[in-house]
Amino acid sequence: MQRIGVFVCWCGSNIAATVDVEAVADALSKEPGVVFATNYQYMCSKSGQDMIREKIKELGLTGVVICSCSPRMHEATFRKTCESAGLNPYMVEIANIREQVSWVHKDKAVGTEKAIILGRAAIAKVQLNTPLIAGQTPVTKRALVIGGGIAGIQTALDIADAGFPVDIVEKNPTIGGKMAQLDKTFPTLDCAACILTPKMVDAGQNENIRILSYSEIEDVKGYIGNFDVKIRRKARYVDEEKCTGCGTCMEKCPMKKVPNEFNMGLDNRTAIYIPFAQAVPKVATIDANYCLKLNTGKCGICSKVCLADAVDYEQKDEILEEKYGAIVVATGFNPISLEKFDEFAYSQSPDVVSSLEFERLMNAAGPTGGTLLRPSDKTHPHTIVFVQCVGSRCDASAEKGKEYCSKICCMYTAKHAMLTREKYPDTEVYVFYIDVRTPGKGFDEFYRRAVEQYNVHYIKGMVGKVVPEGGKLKVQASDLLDNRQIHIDADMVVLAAAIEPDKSARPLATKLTASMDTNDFFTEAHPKLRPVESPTAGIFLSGTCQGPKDIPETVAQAGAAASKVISLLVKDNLVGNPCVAKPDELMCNGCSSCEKVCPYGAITYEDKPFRGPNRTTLIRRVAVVNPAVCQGCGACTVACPSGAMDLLGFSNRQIMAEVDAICK
Amino acid sequence: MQAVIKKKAIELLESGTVNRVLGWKAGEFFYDLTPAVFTTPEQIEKDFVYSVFSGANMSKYLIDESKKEGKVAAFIKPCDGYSFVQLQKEHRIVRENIYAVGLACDGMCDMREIREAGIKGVTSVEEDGETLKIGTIYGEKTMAKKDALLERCVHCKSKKVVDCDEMIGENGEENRDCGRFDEVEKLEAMSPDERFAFWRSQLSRCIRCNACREVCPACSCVKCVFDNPNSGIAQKAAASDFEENNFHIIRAFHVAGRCTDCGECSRVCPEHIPLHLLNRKFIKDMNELYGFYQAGADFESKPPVMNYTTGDAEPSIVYARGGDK
Amino acid sequence: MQVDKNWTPTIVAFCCNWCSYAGADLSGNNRLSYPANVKIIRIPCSCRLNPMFILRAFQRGADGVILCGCHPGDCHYTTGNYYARRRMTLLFSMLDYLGIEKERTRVEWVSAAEGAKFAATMNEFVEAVTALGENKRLEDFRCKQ
Amino acid sequence: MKTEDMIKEITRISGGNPAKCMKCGKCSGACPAYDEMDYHPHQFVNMVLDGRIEELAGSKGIWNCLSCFACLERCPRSVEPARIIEAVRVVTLRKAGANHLKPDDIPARLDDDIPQQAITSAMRKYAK
Amino acid sequence: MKKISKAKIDELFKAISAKETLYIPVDDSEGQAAFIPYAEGLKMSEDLNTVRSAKDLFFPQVESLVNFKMDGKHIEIIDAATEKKPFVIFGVRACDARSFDILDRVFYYAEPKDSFYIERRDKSTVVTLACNAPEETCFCGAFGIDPAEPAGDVSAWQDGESFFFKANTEKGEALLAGLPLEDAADDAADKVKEDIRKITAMLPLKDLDLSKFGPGKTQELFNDPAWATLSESCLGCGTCTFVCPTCQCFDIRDFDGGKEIRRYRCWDSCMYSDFTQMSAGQPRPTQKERFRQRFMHKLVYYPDMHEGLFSCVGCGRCLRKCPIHMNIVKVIKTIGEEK
Repeated sequence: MQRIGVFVCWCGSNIAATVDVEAVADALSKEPGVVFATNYQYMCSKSGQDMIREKIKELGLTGVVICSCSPRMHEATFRKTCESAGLNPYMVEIANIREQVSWVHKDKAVGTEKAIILGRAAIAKVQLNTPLIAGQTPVTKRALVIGGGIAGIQTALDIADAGFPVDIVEKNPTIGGKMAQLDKTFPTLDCAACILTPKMVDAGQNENIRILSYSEIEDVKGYIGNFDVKIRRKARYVDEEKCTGCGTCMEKCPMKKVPNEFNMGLDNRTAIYIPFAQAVPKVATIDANYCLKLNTGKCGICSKVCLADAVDYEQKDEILEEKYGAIVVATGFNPISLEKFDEFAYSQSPDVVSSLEFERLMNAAGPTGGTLLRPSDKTHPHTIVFVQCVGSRCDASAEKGKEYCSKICCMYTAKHAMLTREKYPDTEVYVFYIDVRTPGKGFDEFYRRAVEQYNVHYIKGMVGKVVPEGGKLKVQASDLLDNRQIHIDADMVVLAAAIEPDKSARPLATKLTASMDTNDFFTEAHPKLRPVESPTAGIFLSGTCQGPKDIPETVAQAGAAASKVISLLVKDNLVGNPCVAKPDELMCNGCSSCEKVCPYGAITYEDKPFRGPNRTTLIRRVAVVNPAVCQGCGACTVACPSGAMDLLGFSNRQIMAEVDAICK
Repeated sequence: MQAVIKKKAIELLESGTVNRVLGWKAGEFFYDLTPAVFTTPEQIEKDFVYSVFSGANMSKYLIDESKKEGKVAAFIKPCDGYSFVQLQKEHRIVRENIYAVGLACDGMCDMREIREAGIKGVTSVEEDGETLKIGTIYGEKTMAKKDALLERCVHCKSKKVVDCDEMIGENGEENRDCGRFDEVEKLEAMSPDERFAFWRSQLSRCIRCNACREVCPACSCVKCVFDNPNSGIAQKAAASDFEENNFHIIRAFHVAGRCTDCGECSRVCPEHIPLHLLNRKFIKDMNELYGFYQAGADFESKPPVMNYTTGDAEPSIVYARGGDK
Repeated sequence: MQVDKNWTPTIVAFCCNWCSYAGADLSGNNRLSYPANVKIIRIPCSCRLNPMFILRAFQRGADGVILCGCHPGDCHYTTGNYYARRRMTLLFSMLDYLGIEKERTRVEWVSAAEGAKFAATMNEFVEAVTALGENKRLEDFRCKQ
Repeated sequence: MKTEDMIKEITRISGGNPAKCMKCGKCSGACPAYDEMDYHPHQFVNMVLDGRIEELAGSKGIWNCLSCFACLERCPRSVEPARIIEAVRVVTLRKAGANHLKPDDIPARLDDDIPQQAITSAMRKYAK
Repeated sequence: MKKISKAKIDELFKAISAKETLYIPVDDSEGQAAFIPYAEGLKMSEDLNTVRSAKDLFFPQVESLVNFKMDGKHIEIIDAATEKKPFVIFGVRACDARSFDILDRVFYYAEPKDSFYIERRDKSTVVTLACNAPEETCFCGAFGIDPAEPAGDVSAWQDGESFFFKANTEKGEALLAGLPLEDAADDAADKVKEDIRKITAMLPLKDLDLSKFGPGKTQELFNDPAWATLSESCLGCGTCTFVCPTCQCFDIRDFDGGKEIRRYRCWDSCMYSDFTQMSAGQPRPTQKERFRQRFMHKLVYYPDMHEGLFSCVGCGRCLRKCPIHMNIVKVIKTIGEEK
């Protein structure tokens, strides 16, 4: 039997106010195996920890139960404490009497009783604990960044700066992401291209960075420090090494009616294309959906005009297999589809545009060369209505948009309004808002400038409908402060569409075994304390894949993710989790049930000699678990009909002992 | 049939293809055949029997037999064949050491059925077409063969031998409309109280003799969890109602997806507990929820409990289904 | 059925470490209360839940057992909850088949962000089990004295 | 009835939840009968939330609502003002003796070509 | 000799059960006979024998011995023995009646005495019933048992109309004394006995020869090579031992129910791989040794210790219930044949 010490924490009044800690310690001191039980104000404080260490040494404790906050909070702390006193850290169990007792049960008698039961369960478990020793695995000193927007670029640059090789996998032909499509950036109004393109070039030229553009993640296996990733390099039908990016092919390509996604479909491009002038890598790509040669076999002009002989119609998708120690997700966002908001006539009139389309219409490199013209008749608009919160802040049951605030729309709308008024002072600009949200350095000042200096009409209210009529857009809206309904004949309407995670994020999350929230944003390991890490070890988050963000926030998070990656990659070895599956080879019958459910391929089989009856030797097929690969999920333990497979730290008997203690 | 099989067995021995033959040995009566290993043609001539009472599924014996020196000949009936393949999938038997002879089969008889028909003191049985002529110490009786069939033969799911080196008789086909789930459906249609009463009346008779487990080809564990003192649930007797339920639920769960529905558990139960109804419930659920699956029908497929699709039914489907009348 | 007014059910909640245990913690953080009858056992993943544990809980006098895990597709170990989903579906169906009240067993997917759902689920489950009364069909009389 | 109970009753009948309103005004922006009303859709919601139900019930606005459901359709928060307005109307109608139309008067007014819903709706609104 | 008309048997059962618990063989839903307490409406099974033997009533499969009440670190020991009530078993066959003698020698007379068993034996009255229709699996004759003349406190016979009773002991006399029975001639059952003996003369196993077995045969039979071949088919289940009226091995186990630990005994089976397992290992490592143990015990070891009395009564249950039809008759016929 173990010699167990029980330490009940008050957590100040957090626990002590609703749990009689003294009674808990007293009751638990009577449990078999318990040689010491006490209570203290803050077990996690230095003096609390000192007390634990002292008692371990003084009483020769072989097990420790701490009744305190959630093990997710301080299990690691107390394990370290005990380890420093010479006790194996896995001889510690936590009874969660704060989150699961004092914070949820107001009645002190009820809370105390439950705390005692949880304490008993922990004691019952410790009785069966065995010292566990963690294994070590080496770290592959290379990082993978998925997504080549500003987030991915910044993360890659920072990791590369620390001297570690980084691969950026970007699904589009060029890195740059959404930021490359923007015109100016708030609140300083500097040009997006001017600040982004140097970074793209840096990334392209950094010897530690390899850009795998036009590529996607096919499969991810392994675990922190040792990921095996398969990357699909989609056929771009152009040899990246040979292409000089001269653009001759684009000039000659006869297929010129391909909607230009870089310009949000507002104009067309050719079938062989470089998305934009500053693309990195500046390499042409053939759009297989439109290329005449690839679809009909006739044409081949680009190949003929290419002086570098870079065009290769026979190119196939390739699968690249690489090893990484860390993976950063930077998959970014997209504006939502506006099809469910037809009251704004988005599909009825080309003059109703989304903000990102408006961004392109204002951009000097955009379809209109930077002159603001109505898409329908290419005339200059004189009245523009901006509608905020389109698809953001919706009720879930409305099933139209997103529940969250998209965060960036207020600011970019102010920017759009301001820029419009600056360039075209003869244009009347109306902004319909629900709230103007400007928390950020210089943000509210920026918004006030739009109102005060640029005379943008901010109207508290919402547009109810937009009807295209006689070349105008009849906007019907409410002005809540005036308590009247207003009607505006507008030339253009700009919708601040909500943003959502890129569609590729959900399948990627499954491959990475990283968790996501209901909106498909990646979940962070801790919302406050570990905002750039995924709960899955070795997976890090950068940019809007984690939640809506503006550029400065994205860059900050990108740097943070990079620093986390670096602190992982500088390690030569990682100490593993010793709570792994362990087969009892005397019981194992080698049926392969466990292998079939192992998501990590951690289980193999071996033919082993065993002593049989009457001095015979039997060769039996038995399961072998690789503890470095096993992540300790326990799927195999249930699949095993013999009960031969067990999970260290969460063994069948330990869990049953907890059940018994709780149901007693 | 017996003559052909004996001839084949002797031929295999004499040609040196195998050095022993696994078969059925004559007993005191015509019906009490015992699985046995024959090593000489003389033994086969004398004691080898194949009759309507050769129902025992002998594939489990191959676990040990296939690990011995030399090749063993085994006669595989269609239902044994599924266990034979399933055991190969589980790496329990060494296929190279077995010469498998598939047998076409049209049903095996059960002494229990004959006795329950009120025929006592049976001393002989003769097959006369569809009728059994039964000699007893109390005079001669007759019985239709179909009424004396084993439960699993009444609802024969397949007459196909999945894997063998040669066939005696013509290989048959699967029959998915064999009605083997009718009894399960009947139970499902009852109210929970009725079902509980039914199973209590059945399982309360369990004497935990382990016959169901020991005969089961899927129960091939080195040591069963119920025998393993370290498992935390070891029990030698069903000392409470719970333990009766527990043993049978866990056993059914452990063989779920691997159980070929050979029906041996029900055949051997000395208390005549319809244990196959537990296994069939799992099979029926798996078929309905995850698509048809027959354990041992092939060498590749994964049992449904070791597989998944992202669109699987939620456990709450159970609340919506059946039994709330 | 005669119901003892003072009787409250014993509920064992198996929570996966990554989502549901964190969800339970979150409901604590947010002070969302649920009945004290609910006692949580932490398991690494919903796929760690052996049917034996559920039966064991009922044997020892639990009146309801609930498994909470990550939402399908969100499993920390990729596939664990998919297996758990099949296993539990089959097990619950079997318990139902044996005439054991199916309402005593439940699976809920609770993410780390769903503290409110955790509390609501537990409130609802306790209510449902309380309505059912004591677990008589799977208890072991030897554990009651 | 107490104000609190009135709010609950309106909420119950409408099936919506006025507390979900984020005061965006899209309902009023969408309303085709806005100018016919003394109180407007977004105000209805707020008034219910505030407990000013008597005042609302006595207003002309609730009877001028066309029940066109534009506000319900467009509301991003699923508050669905049209249902709330309908609930206020229903509560008003259910008050004993305040019926806008006596049952005996109905048959004479029926016209085969009018859709059932329109009859009900029109009687509630105009038959005083 | 006393008698009662068959039509009135329920009255008899009622009269007995009014005073004491009465066990009679009754068919369950699956047609399986078992001794259960009589209650109105229950009909006596017409099967020759119950699936499990009558020994269950004296030596139940599971029996609590002692309980330990746990309270924190404190343990209280509670005797689990409860006072048994007097009871009557009706319809015990001659074979099972003999099994009581065999069990008595182990539990009743030999040291240490089994107080649970003794109390039940003392408080029971056994009413046996002659076998009108023996079956092919019966071989009680090989052990000198006459199914026409069953032992017990009261012996009973039946013909088409009546049951006949004869008390053999004081307990039997006392039982019959208070019952609504008519007097019958002492030879009233002779016709029945004669009929039975005619049938037993026809039984296929009537000439089973036990001369190879008995006291002092250990050396001769222990290393017979046939043990290996016979045991090869044995699955290692416990069916034969659990339906056997004379198997008497038990295991003692603890069950920790949380509030209380129960120490109970339950039947064990020498066919099980963990039978008499010790920390050093298993004295009978393979099924061959375990299989041999069972039959050597019945046919050699027990007779060695009990004046040549075989520990088998020829009830034939194992012949019917063995999943693979390996049984004591095959053993008797095979072992000791090859010299």
